[in-house]
Amino acid sequence: MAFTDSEGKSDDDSKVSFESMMYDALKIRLVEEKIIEIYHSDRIQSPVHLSIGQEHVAVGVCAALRRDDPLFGTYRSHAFYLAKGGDLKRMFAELYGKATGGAKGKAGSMHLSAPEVGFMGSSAVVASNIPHAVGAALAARRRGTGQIAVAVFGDGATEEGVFHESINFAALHRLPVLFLCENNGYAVHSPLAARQAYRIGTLAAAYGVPTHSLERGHDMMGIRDLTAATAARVRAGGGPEFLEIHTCRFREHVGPGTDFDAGYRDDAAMLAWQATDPLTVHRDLVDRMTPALLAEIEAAMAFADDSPWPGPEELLTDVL
Amino acid sequence: MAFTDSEGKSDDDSKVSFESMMYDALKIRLVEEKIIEIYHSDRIQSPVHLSIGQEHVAVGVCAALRRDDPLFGTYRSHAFYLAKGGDLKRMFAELYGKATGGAKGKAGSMHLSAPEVGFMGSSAVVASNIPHAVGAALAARRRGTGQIAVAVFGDGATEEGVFHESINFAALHRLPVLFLCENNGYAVHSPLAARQAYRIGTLAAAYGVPTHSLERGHDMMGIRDLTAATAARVRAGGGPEFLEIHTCRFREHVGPGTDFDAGYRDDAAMLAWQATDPLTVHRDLVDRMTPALLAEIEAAMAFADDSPWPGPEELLTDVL
Amino acid sequence: MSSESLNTGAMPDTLSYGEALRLAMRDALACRPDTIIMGQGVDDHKGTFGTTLGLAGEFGADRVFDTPLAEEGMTGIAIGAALNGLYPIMTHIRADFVLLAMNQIVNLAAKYRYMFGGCFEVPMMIRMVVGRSWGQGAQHSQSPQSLFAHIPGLIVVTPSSPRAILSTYAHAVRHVRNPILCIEHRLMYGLDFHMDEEMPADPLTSRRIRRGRDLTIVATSIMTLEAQRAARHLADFGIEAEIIDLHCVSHPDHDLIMDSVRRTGRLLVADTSWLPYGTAAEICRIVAERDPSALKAPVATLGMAPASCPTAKSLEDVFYPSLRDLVDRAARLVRGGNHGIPLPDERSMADVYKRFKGPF
Amino acid sequence: MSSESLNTGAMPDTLSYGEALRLAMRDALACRPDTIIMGQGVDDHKGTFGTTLGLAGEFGADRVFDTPLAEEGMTGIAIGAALNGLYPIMTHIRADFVLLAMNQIVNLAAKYRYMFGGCFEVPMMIRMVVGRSWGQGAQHSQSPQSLFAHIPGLIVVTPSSPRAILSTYAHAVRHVRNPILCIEHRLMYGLDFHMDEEMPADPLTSRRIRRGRDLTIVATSIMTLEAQRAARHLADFGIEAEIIDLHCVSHPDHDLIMDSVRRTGRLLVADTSWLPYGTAAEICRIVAERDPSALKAPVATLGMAPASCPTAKSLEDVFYPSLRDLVDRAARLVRGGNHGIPLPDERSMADVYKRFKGPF
Ligand SMILES: Cc1ncc(C[n+]2csc(CCOP(=O)(O)OP(=O)(O)O)c2C)c(N)n1
Ligand SMILES: Cc1ncc(C[n+]2csc(CCOP(=O)(O)OP(=O)(O)O)c2C)c(N)n1
Ligand SMILES: [Mg+2]
Ligand SMILES: [Mg+2]
Repeated sequence: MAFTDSEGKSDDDSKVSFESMMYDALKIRLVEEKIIEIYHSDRIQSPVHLSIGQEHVAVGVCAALRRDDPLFGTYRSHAFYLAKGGDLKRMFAELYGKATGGAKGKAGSMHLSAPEVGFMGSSAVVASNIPHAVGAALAARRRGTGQIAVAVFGDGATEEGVFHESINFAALHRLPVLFLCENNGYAVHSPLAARQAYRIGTLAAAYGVPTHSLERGHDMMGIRDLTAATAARVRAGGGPEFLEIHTCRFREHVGPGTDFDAGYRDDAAMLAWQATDPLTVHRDLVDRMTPALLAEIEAAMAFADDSPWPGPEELLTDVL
Repeated sequence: MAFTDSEGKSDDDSKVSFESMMYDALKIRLVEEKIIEIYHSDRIQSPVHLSIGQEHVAVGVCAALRRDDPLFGTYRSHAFYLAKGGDLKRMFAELYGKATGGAKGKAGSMHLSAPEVGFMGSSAVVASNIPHAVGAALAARRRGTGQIAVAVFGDGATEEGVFHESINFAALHRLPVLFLCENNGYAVHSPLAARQAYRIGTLAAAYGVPTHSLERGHDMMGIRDLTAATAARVRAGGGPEFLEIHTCRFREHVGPGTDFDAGYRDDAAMLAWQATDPLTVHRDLVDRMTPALLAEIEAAMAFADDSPWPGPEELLTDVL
Repeated sequence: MSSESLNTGAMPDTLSYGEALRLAMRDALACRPDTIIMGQGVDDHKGTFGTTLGLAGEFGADRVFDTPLAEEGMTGIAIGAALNGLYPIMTHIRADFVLLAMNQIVNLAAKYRYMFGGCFEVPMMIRMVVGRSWGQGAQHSQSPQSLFAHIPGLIVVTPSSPRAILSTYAHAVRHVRNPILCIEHRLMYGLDFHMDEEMPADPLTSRRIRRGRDLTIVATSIMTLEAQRAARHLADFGIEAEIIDLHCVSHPDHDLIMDSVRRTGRLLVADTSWLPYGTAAEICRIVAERDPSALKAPVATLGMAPASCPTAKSLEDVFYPSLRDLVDRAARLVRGGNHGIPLPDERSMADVYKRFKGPF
Repeated sequence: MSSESLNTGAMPDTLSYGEALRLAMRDALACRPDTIIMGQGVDDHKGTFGTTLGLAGEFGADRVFDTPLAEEGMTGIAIGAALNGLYPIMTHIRADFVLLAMNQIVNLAAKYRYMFGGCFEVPMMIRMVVGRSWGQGAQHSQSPQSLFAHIPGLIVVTPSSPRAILSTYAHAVRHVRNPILCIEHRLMYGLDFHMDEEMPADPLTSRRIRRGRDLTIVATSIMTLEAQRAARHLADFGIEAEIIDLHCVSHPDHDLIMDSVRRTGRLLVADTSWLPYGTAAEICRIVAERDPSALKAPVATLGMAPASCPTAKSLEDVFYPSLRDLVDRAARLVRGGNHGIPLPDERSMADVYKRFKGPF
């Protein structure tokens, strides 16, 4: 096995192991590849924002969180849903718009949630979930739950004013929030340079928030360890911290395809990322783990297939 | 005459003179003192946010601007309206709600405007005018007018997300904008420490915008010179710059009174400011200039008094 | 008044609108330890027009706290706090500023429960004050009930009395698991009210506050008081107006309105905002969808003139409907153009509810 | 179609909604040098669903440019640009995101002209796309016309055809000095239309697009197409529907609506948003204030169900009114419950206008 990243280093037993993280990352990858495979069948009738290439961030971060730490995601949340421990059957059912989905089919791919594992919902309005994490942290402190709250967002989200408002309040009140920016360099098709006059880390630091920037977003062990150390300080009352993790989206912004032919980016960067992607590198581990995972995925899909659609009587429930 | 500030230094003839700035500052002070004097008479039936103590910022800045440089103000804009060259008669008429006011009485104290001198309106929604200056700068560049646009706002306004969105865009496109923050240390009754985890200058600098912080907001010559140098670079295409000028509001947030008895701040800081206030220090100059100014003010008030109210036929004009 | 026993001590015979709000806030903090009050200046010496005065001292600075100027962010923070077990109450000294938080309110707070199939609830309260008179002008005077009431998932109330405040807020804090938006009216803050009013058991509905046979007036917020003044005047000339306080504008009592209109045959709607796409429109929809034949005459509607609010008093006085207008429109509705009923003199409501005079 | 000569070359016989938008954008840039188009992705290879494709290349990257994700800020920047001589066109790929800019639109853009007594004008256009079908869900499907149309100073249109787009946008860019909000519908983008429609000289009004004696259907946006489909079906069974495309929802033609209702005596309103405080309410107000006695039956209204938009197709199909619902309601209105008219089969509009299929 070729160790390309910090996974080579000796590992503390109390931590989630590299192998276990590989399992989680592979699961996400295979789930999304299955989504690509079946998308043409129209079983999933909703936009899908795939995390392929970015799974490691979710897995590394969640490996260092408590199950009850509330985490708020975006429309691109398959990875975080699963990494946080969300149920696969309910996820497929939700993607299929079935009554057995986590939200009875009302949510779909863009709005996954699994409150039982602290996955507090996903908003498809960019940056709108960031203040929710801050508020959850406020509640955590007031109620003495010992939770830290996590806001997950992309590089583009930092352009929205609400990011600024949220981080200021969190810093001012030293709230237990972990700001987690997945910087994949693009918002839809726009590169950072077309949108930001600032460096994300510098901006966060201007609020007095310790910021950590990690270039190698495929390094799950590194992400896990950085998150664990950071989370410990945040949990201990040290105030919010900011993690920027560079990563790469292998697929188009939304939908099952690739779009390197579109001209807004070429595939060179992506190929470089792929070369260090543990899911490419550790073929043996991947091969070993794949069959069981595929079986689990097939079972989840079968569950979703067999599940009923929500009936019209569901239309007006959950409003008030 | 005791020169307390940089007004002692030799003055370039092409610049607005200290005496002329004293005249403008005194005019604003006397106008606002007159407003206090008559407020009980209910001739002004609207909230007034006085600039007393802060006039020097407006005067110093406007002394270094072109008449056609668009400037966007706030509800606290008596000083900037006059410093930019707005007409006093029309101002009093506007405060009185008369048809001869700059906005036919529809605007009142919170929404002064004088487009003929580049005073582009005042918004009473905190921070909402900041993007307007950025947009005006975009237009100036595209139309080749040579203008620079000025956003005037308080320390509190930097907390609003739109400030962040505006400065990012201005910096990204290197637009000719001067961001001017009048830091009086309070938003209504809240001190900076209750609101901001950041230092304003540091935050602005995070966008790559050159920032200048001036502690002595009573130093009109210093403000004028700093603004002139800054404006020249901005006008030459160097991109936006940010001025933070510390100052002190002597009166309550809104209304004609003082409120040092309220407990949210004591008057020590204010007294220190007053001791260096050119309008206190240069008594002789003030005494010399006062009579003519008072006459001008009386005339403006008489004009306003004699002017008609806008009639009901004005109610539905200017909508579409 | 609902059966809740408020943590407010013995109730006096009269109470001002502002004092009622303070009692309601105090009760909210006292009745559950997870209530927090957040807003600009809630802990300062003015205390949100007195309504949060002393509460930070009594309940702790971690439960009643000032916020930065960041309406969208703070609303999102309140949502997050609600999702993790708190009951946040947010305050805005003007409803106009709530437009900065429209995204969080409409796209998030209103939808969180439904969008996730009932996995989450967002119990929270957003209080906002409608400004009027003393030159509030275009940006300090709006009354946005229709913008919110259009959105499923939100509850919107426009309380018109201390009784309505006490019962509604107490009920909301204890039982409502959705965001409730309370649109309070600045001109009423200083007014004293008798406390003998009846409130329905569930205060999230409309209620009849006067019986009459000749016409139905449906009113919101302070227009309820105006309607009562108009009704007293009209009664002197033999016209009996029935008045319905719409109160819960997002969930008005359709039956109550329809029954009344069926009896009187005449309908006047008096709202605090603009007419198009507003409350007047919604009430007309209710009647037109149910039984427009109940109407013996076209519906009369009164609201702000179709312009932004001007600052000059001479314009503001015609921008808002006056008591005169209300009486005239009601009398015309019942007796036609030559109704012969003398119109009361006051030009402006602000002059009547005189306790409010600047600066803010 | 207005008499403007668009900078668009010869007009083909048929045109898609999306192509018309692109022609309108091209015309706006060509007809005045101060027009700019700003929005997320306007210069990318998708070009705002094709409607801005190639324009940055043709007119320059300084006139057609991408923006950061900052709806409130960019709207304010557009306002500032308009105040200093430009004509900005902003785009939003979903109307839901415009809620982030509500403050700038309602408190500033709508008010700048009036608030300053006519000193300033804010000529600008805000385009926004209403999403529907393919699991858009709660946050990508809203149709906020009533929120904007409630506010004086704003002009709001919901174009339902290429003709309407071309004439309205050309007119706005050339003659309108207020902000205009254009609410476009995603499901129509790929549809081809014949170009033989008549447009009034001033396109900022409503227009009758079908004559009929039995009922009046007032519709907005894509519901206009549905109304036409329903009318064709009803005609086979002897019911003739008159259809009014409301189009300029902020300034509908009251006379046109009233005249029609007086003739038909029956009114059905079909809107793309929720009914309470929406377009349906506003049309009911117009009729109820003018002459409710013209109605021979209660008004029928069709819009989104009172919930957030669910993602599951089985729920979305019942969330929106179907052609079936429309036909049934219209037939009931004219002939009563036992109308005996067979209902068409399609369950969902999205299935009919099939050209739209994900991912977005
Ligand atoms: C407020 C808002 N504006 C615009 C959009 C459209 N949109 C959806 S995803 C996206 C890009 C976000 O980029 P980033 O935050 O970097 O996240 P990524 O998609 O790269 O994970 C945009 C602009 C939106 N959903 N919400
Ligand atoms: C968006 C918004 N929120 C709140 C208010 C109420 N308000 C008016 S002035 C003010 C304080 C602003 O402070 P700052 O920006 O420092 O300006 P200053 O008054 O000190 O000149 C506040 C909170 C408002 N007008 N607009
Ligand atoms: Mg990104
Ligand atoms: Mg201040």
